[in-house]
Order: sequence, then C-alpha cells, then structure tokens
Amino acid sequence: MQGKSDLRGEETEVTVTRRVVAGIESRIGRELSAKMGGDISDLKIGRGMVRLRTERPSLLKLCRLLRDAMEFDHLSLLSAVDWDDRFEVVYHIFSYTNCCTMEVKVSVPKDDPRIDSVTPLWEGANWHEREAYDMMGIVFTNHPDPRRILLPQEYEYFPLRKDFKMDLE
Amino acid sequence: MDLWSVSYDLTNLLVDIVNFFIYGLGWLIPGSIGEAFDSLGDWLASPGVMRIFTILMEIILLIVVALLNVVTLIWIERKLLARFWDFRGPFYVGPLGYFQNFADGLKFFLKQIITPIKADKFSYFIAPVIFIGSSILILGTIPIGPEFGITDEGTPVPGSVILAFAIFAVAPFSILVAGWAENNKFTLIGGMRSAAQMMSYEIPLLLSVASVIVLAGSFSFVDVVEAQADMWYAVPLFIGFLVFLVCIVAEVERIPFDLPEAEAELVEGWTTEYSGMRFGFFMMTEYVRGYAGCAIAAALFLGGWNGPAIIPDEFWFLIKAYMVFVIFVWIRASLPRIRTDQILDLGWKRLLPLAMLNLVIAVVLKTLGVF
Amino acid sequence: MAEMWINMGPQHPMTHGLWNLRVKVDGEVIVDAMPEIGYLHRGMEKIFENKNYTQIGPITDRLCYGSSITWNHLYCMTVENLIGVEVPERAKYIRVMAIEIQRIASHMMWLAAYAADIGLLAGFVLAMRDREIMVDLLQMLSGSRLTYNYSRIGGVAADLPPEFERDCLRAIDFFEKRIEEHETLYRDSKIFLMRSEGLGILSREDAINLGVTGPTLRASNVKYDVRKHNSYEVYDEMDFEVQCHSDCDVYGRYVVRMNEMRESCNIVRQALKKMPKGPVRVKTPMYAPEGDAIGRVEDPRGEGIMYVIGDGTDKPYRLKVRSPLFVTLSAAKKMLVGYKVADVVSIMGSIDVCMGETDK
Amino acid sequence: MADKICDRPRREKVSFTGMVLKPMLTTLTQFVRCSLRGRPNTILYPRERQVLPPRYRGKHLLSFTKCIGCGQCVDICPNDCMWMKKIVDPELGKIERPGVDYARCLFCGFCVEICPTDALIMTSEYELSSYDREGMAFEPESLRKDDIVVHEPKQSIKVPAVDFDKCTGKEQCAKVCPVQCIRMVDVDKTGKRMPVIDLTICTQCGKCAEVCPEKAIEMREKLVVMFERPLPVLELEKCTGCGACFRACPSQVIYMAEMPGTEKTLAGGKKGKPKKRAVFALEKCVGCSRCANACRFDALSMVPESKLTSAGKGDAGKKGAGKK
Repeated sequence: MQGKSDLRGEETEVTVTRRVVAGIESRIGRELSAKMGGDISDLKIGRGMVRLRTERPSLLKLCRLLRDAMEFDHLSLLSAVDWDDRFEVVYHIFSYTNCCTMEVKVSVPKDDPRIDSVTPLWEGANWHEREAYDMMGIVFTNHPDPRRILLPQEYEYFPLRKDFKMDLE
Repeated sequence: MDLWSVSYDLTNLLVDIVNFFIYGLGWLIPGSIGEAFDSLGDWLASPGVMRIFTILMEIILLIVVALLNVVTLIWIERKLLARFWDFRGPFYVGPLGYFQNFADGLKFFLKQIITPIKADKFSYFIAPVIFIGSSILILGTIPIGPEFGITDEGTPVPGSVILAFAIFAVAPFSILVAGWAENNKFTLIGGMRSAAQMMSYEIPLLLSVASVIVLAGSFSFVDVVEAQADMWYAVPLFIGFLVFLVCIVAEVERIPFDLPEAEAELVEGWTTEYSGMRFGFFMMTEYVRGYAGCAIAAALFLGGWNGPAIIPDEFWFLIKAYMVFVIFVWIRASLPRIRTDQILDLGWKRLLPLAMLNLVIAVVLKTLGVF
Repeated sequence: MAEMWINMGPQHPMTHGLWNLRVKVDGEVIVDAMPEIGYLHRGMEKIFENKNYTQIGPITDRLCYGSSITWNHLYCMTVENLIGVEVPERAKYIRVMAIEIQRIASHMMWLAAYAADIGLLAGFVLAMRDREIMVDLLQMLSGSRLTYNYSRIGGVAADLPPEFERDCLRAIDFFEKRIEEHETLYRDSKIFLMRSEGLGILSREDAINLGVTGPTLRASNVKYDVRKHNSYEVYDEMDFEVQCHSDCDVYGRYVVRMNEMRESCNIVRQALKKMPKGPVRVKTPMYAPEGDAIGRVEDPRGEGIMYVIGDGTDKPYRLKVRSPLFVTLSAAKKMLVGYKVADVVSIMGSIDVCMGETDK
Repeated sequence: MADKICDRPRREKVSFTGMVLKPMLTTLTQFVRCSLRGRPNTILYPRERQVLPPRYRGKHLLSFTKCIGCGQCVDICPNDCMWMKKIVDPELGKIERPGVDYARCLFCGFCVEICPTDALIMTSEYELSSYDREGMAFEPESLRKDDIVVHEPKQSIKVPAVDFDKCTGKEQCAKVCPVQCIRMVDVDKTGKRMPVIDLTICTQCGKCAEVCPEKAIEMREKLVVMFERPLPVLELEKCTGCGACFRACPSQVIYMAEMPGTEKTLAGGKKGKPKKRAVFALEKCVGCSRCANACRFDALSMVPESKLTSAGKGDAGKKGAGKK
C-alpha cells in the first residue's frame, strides 16, 4: 500500500490472530464435556459458537479452564436477563486464537442474587459486572469495586428488572 | 511634524480651553478666591506643568494608535487563520468584518462579571489590573517612527529597551497571583506553568536582546533602529533573531507555547474563573503583548522604520511588525501545542545555548569592528 | 506539590461528551485515575424493551452519533439473526459500503477531535471539512446528515440514488488525496510526535485482558478485526488488510486509524464494483420467535455486540448492547498512570470517546 | 513506569526546526489554494444554502386527497410525535388527518415509508424553529399540500380488488385465473360464495377483472409497503353485524353481507331484516387495525401476515378453506 503512515518502515512482528481450525467448535465442546463432566449442560454448537449452561458453583472453575487451558482470552459481553423465575447471567467469551465464541449461561435465583465475579480472570469484566449490578441488582462477590456505575450511588431501584415499569405517559 | 509638537499643540489647546473658564471664574469671583483661580491658571500654563501634560498626552496618543493596531492585528489574525483553514473568518460586521472585534468587545461588556465565592477577592481583582496595566505600558515605550515616540522636547526616552523588557517581566507575577486567587486547581496549574515558562524564556530572550544592544551600543529603541540603517541585525544575528522569535511566542503565550491556557486540558488555564469584560481584557491584553512583541522584533532586528522613502517611516515600521505577526499566525495555524516539560527542555537545553552562541557572535563582530 | 485529585469533567473540553475523569496528580504526574460515567445515561435498554422491533431502529442511531449507521446495522443484523431472515445480496453490499463510508466519517471526526485536543486547530478544521465529503455521501444515500436510519430489518431503506456510484467514486478518490495532506500535519510534525510517541502505552497482554477492542487493540499489536476474522455481511469477499501497530501507544493508534481510512476507501470501491443487481429489502415478520441471538460488528471504535432475546411478541424481551468504549474507558487507569496531566488529553483523545454508546 | 517502556527502538531524532516546516508548508498551500480559488469552504448560511439531496428528511407535506386517514403513520412513529386530528373539510367532509409535533420528531421517515398511498412526503425544509413548544406542533392543515410530488414513489403493483356489493358469485374469476390464486369460499350463512385472492401467488395478469360479468373486480394500484402489517381476523360468533368496522375502515376492505336465515320474526309475523356480518376483501387491506379498534365486541383481532399465512387465509380460511 502506498503512502503508508508508518514512517519507520521496519517490519514489525505482529501476532496474527487467526489459526483457522476446521471444526474447532465441536472439538472445544468435546474437550469441555470431558473436563467438566456434569457441571455443564445444554451443550449446543453452531454458527461459530459453543453454547452451554452451567451452575453457579462451577462457574469459576469453568471460566478458569476456559481462560487458562483453552485460550478464551477476551470476555466480550456479560449480560444479565430477568426471567420470570430467575435471573440469568450470560457470558460471551471470545478467543482471539481460534475465533470462537463461548456462550455460558448461569441461572441466579431471585431471592439470592449473588454470583462469583470473573473480574479476577478477565479485567474487562469489571465494568460489565458493575453495570449488571446497577441495572439488575445482581451482586458479584469478590468484585474489586462494587459500586453503581451509570446511575447515582443513592438510587434505590434496579431499572432493568421487569417489575420496574416504564412510565409511558 | 513629530509627536512632541502635536501633543504640545494639543495640550496647549486644552490648557487654553480650561484656562478660559478658570480665568473667567477668576474675573467673576471677586477677592482672594478669584485671585487663587488666576494663579491656578498661571500655574497650568507654566512650562514645567505643560511639559508633564505634554508627555501624558504623548503617551495617550501613542497608546491609542497602538491599540488601533492591536485591533487590526486581531482582525488580521482572524482573517488569516480563516484562509489557512479554508473558511471565511469575520464577515458581516463592517467592511470585511473589520468591526467584528468591536462587536465582540461589546458582547464582553454585556456579560455578567462573576466572582467565585472562595476566590481571594483582593488578588482576584488586582491581578488583571497589573497584567493589563503592565502590558499596555509596554506600548508606550516603543516608538513607531523616528518622530513618533515618547520624547522629552525631542529627546527620546533613554534606556527604553531595558524599560520595555522590565515591564514585560512583570506579567508572570500577575498571572501567578491570578491563578492562585481564583482558587481552582486548573487555574493554579495554569498559573504555575505560565510562571515557569515565562521565567525560563526570559533568559534566552534577554540574551538575544543583549546581542543587539552590544552591536548598537545603546539602550534606546531610536538609537538601535538608527544603527540598522545599513543592515538589519537579523542578518548578522540570524540565530539571535530565531531565538528571539521563539521566545517572544512563548512570552506572549501563543500556540504552540500556549500551554498555560491550554483549553483542552486546563480549560483556558489561569483565566478560567474570569468572566465578562475581565476575561475580555485578558484576551485583548494577550494581543497587546503580541503586538508589543512584534513591534520590538521589528525594531531590534528588522531595521525598524528604515526603508525606502516611498511611504512614511511609521508605515514601514508597522508593515514589519505585521509581517512578524503574520509569521506568528502561520505558526499558530499549523502546529499543535507542546507539553510543559518539553517546553522547558526546549528553553533551557536548546535556546539558551543558541542565545549564548549568538551573544558570542555579536561580541566578536563588535570587537572586529564590523559594526 | 502535594497529591491532589483533579476532576477532568463532566464539563471539560477533553471529555468530548459528558463523563468525569478523576485523576490524582503528584505535581504534573498522574498517580491514579478513576473514570466515572453515567451522565448521558438514557436508559436505552429499557426503551428497547418497550418498543417494537421496527421502532427500535431509529433509536439505535442515537447510540453513537459518530457512527450511527454502524449501530443501526448492528441492530438490524442481530434481529435478522434472531428471526432468521436472509438479506438480499445487493443490500449486503450497500450496507458494507455505507458502513465503510461511515467509518471514514467517524475516524475523521476522531481526527478532528484529537487534533483539537492537542491544540492543532488546523487539524480540527480541516478534518471536519473533509468529513463533510463522507457526510454528504451518506446524506445523499439516506437523506439525513447525522442519524441516518438507513438499515432496515431485512435490507436497507432504499436503493442507491441515481448517480450515486459516480459521485461516490469521485469523492473517494478525492478523499484519498486529502488524507495525504492531513498526514503531513501529523506525521511530519515534530511537535505532534512529541505529543504522541510513547504515551498511553497499553501492552498486548493488558489490552487483551482488559477487553479493549478496535483500533486501540490493534495498535496494541493484536491483529484482530471482526470484519476479517468473524466476517459478517460480505466482508469475506472484500480484499483488505487488517491494520495493526506494535507501538502500543498513542502514535500507533493514530497510524492504525489513518490506515484504516485508506482500507475503507478500498472496500467502498470494491463494494461498488462487485455490487449485484436486485432487490434491496425483503419483508420481515413483525413478531420474532423465541430464542436469542447475537450480532457482532466492527464499530469504528471497537467491537460492537448486541444480544437480543425474543419472546414471540413484537418487542424484544431483552436487548443488551455491548459498546466498545464502555470497556475501553475502564482501561483508562492502565493507560494514564505515570504520564503527565498534559498527556491526559492526548491519551484519552486517542481512544475516540463517544459517550452516547458508553452510557447507553 | 519501567514496564511501560516499549522495547522497540524509537525513531532517530530529527531536528526541531526541520520537522516544523512541513506542516507549515501544508497550511501555506491551503492558504494559497483558498485565496486563489476565492471560495472558502463555508456556506454563508442565511445568504447561501446547502443543496440538499431529494431524499432529505425534513418537514412533512401531506396530501389531503391521497391520504385515507388510516393512521398507520401514527402507529409506527417511534416517538409518539404524530396524532390524528378530526377535521371537517368543505370538500372532503369529515376526515381524520395526521399532525406532526416537530419538538419530538426523530425525522426517521418511517411515517413516509409506511404510508400506503404515498400521501405523506418529507421535504427539504428544515427551518422549523419556533418561540414555544406549541409552535412546534404542526396541525395537519399546515402540512397540507394536495398536489405533492413524490420523488421516489413506492413500488406499486396492480391487484385485483373485489367489490362485494357487486359480486354475485358467478365464479368466473376463479375459473379464469391462470395460477389459481382465486378461490371461491363459502361465507358462512350468507349463502354467498366469495372470491378470496391470494396476493402472494397472484401474477397481476388482470384476467379476472376482464372476465367478471358484474365488473366487481377491478385492477387497483396497491403500493408495496415493506413493513409487515397485521390483518384482521373475524370471529363470527362474536360479530353482531353492527357495522362499526365497516364505517371505520379507510380502505373499503369491509363489506356488510346479509346472512339469510337469521331473520328475526317480528311481532306481526313478518320477517325482519337478516343479520349482517362483515366480509373482508383483504387484498385491499392496509393493516391499520382501525376495524379492530372500532369493534366493541372483540370479534376482530389483528394477526400478522406471516402467522396468517401459516394458519390459512382470512376468516374464511379458518372454516374449511381450500376445499372449494
């Protein structure tokens, strides 16, 4: 390319992300079910995604496995969903190495909305978790900075819960 | 026709008008009070008093002319910046938007002047007075033409260069006071930066001026300019001229050295809490200092009012000063602002040695008898 | 001088929006930083839950006023994933073209804002002027200047206007010349290099762990671009190079963005060339099925993700937006500590802050 | 911050002045170019105006004659900035037309896009400011311009539209249709077989309109609106035949058909008028759900087109359609 902005002209060594591996999703799925056993359920594979469901106690174990052994190094999205009977925290974890997304769903009961924080593993989860607390009231234990993020600190409600009705004139 | 005789005539006229009333009162009121009026009129018309009034009148005339130039400079800057950046600049008010500055000044007058509650009231009030007063005072020291400067019956003020730079050096004090008095972290940092920057740039500035004085052998603007009749000092003292330009840009706080009032990081720095016309005066004073810097550069390095006699000497001087200002505008139009530590680095590590070198060149030239 | 906290914001020229960067300084050196956001929170996600799928469209434009087409497209793509609609081929090409034009406009706006930050007013004015070229193209295409509302679920709002192709190619050619002109203001300016090199260093490991995406990540020596490695629409048919830089500093981010603009010009040309004839929109059902879907795009500022859950009605049950800057801002401390107060503007300016998407 | 220092070698030092001159040269070229061309980039706004593209989304214009008052623009507006105003017009009689509140308007253009008759367009007029909030709410009269020029008219198709008042059920159309998109369906208890036209199959050949002996089918122009709209479905048990939906319909979709055999015997032994029911010529329907809103007996429900397709066509479809 002409007129490249980099004046230095040196060939810099850049790590190329993608190692295209066919069927990486199913391999990851197999590996996960071998290592996690009964801790995961609802394993679905498709569209470059591995979807599964796990329980609260085994979340950290799964996440540590994902990060350390399987190179899932980027927590791209953490969303909290308010279902009728439970909360659900959905993690979308991405791997720069093999371009595969992992969707992990964890149910959180409504009367005890606590879940382990994954911030020690991925620092990028920090503000996502604060937002999930802010909007849904899910408490992340061991979070380094468990304050509200978007709303005022003294605000009493959790506005994205379904019982918080929007006042539509 | 020189400034002294014009101001003498003007003062004479004024004193005559005033004395007409005073003598009239003395004629109307009988007794000792009337005599007192008569003697007051005599005192006013006495040569000593007339001399003082004439000098005052000179200062007023000179400053009015200089301020008109300042306004023109602001207009030139706005128009030029606009062309450098592909837009039009002031357009609507007056011919080619010339009166836009007056409109802006009027707007500043209409704004409320807010004093922060926690500000140190006295310093907050006195800082702009010192800043503006000292800056306008510089204008009085710079003669625009051979006969258009402050003279005492035709004798120019001795040591006006020294006086001008002494007054130039007052500003950091007022800026520091202003930054402190506003009781705001940004202004404090801005004031500190400004003081550090101005103080560190005084030294190379004065060194480069010293080289000029060495060559000219006089502290008076008039003598320095007269000494350049054959050759501008910018030619032998080219290094000194560059150092002087850079230092003057830093002294008058223009981009790229405007970090005391860097609007992106310090929100206009030490002027943050000033509002209304006080801020307006600050802004104007910046340009007054800019004009003073350009005029000094023109006088010290570019031969002042020396030039072919096609146009009057005063215009030669102004044209040179304006050209220096255009360079300032051009620099402003194309360079980003640099950082505090970098500006100090530049001042101490680059400009100071260069200024010393320049001084050595001047001394050598003088010793060899070239000048 | 003793250590003190300085509030840079919410009303501060550095913020480009409304947020508060609290920095603790020791003299002029930063020892701690704490970004605080939420001043522009509009409750977007709650609004989404109360509108039907069609009506959400124009509101997603308001997520980021700098690159509204991208967000609008991301929303449409996510909902298409959810209801399983295949978009006509021509619409895909038009979308790619519009997104890339928008990317140029957005990067140009970043350049302008960044130039104003470091005091280079010429850069500000000239970059804003040249952004107009792209805005005019998008205005021609969609009929609006800022919030375009051009993508629809199932295609795009309208086909290319007559003579758009000619104008677009002309504008792109002209713009590429202009980029060179801009580069001389930055690349060849010693003062700009003094203000950008070696500042705000975010190492590769930190960048990945903090979840930073987009040009900031690529300037931290990670060659990852959603368009290339997780391709959507027709990006896999486009020939372009992922720009990255190994400097991990402000200058690297500048280089990445400038080169991305050039790549975008190429992509627009290719999209116009390869664009097939055909319809640009299909009719989509009002009601989305139950289930969830995610959409993932390369926003000019990073990786934008939407996660939508449908419950069989015409309103989404939950629509979660992952805005790239929400995460990038949380890395502010890592980038700032150890540098000078004067560098805050340069470092924070280099990540292209847009509060609309951050606060949602 | 030792760990923050990148280990790459920095670029070799360049002298201060040498690197300052190049950007200054750039601005100088800019200066020369701008001065020589003599036309800087700015637009002197009140004197000069920007040339806006025909697609520009500004103030609306509304054709009162084209508008049928269906109110779909009001329905789709994401920001509730439109409302229907009841007007008595000397020429058009009692009508309802939309007004726009520009203080809330997003200028998204959905109202124009959904309009089934191209009665609403957006112009390039953008100076809409006013001194108070009320001044921003534009009544339909101030938007009125009956002879508007639509820059990009919506794609239109000719569809056969049945007029049930004329139709006598001779079944010619169903026989002649080459793709068999017309089916004759028993309308419950009316004793009448009515043609149901499936627009998804119809090729717009127009043979049915030619062949119809009563001229009950005419080829009408229908604009293609890309938004899916719901269609009305009638529950006959709840219908009382009051005709509220018939009066509410802006698009002449609904016809009141008499149902023989439901006459009440009056006191004098005479037979009264038979009960009526609504029948729908859905090919004309724009999906505005005015009929459903007008129905006081919950007999009408709006079902989206896609669900309707899977369940069968129309109310008649529910009851053994397709058997013929």
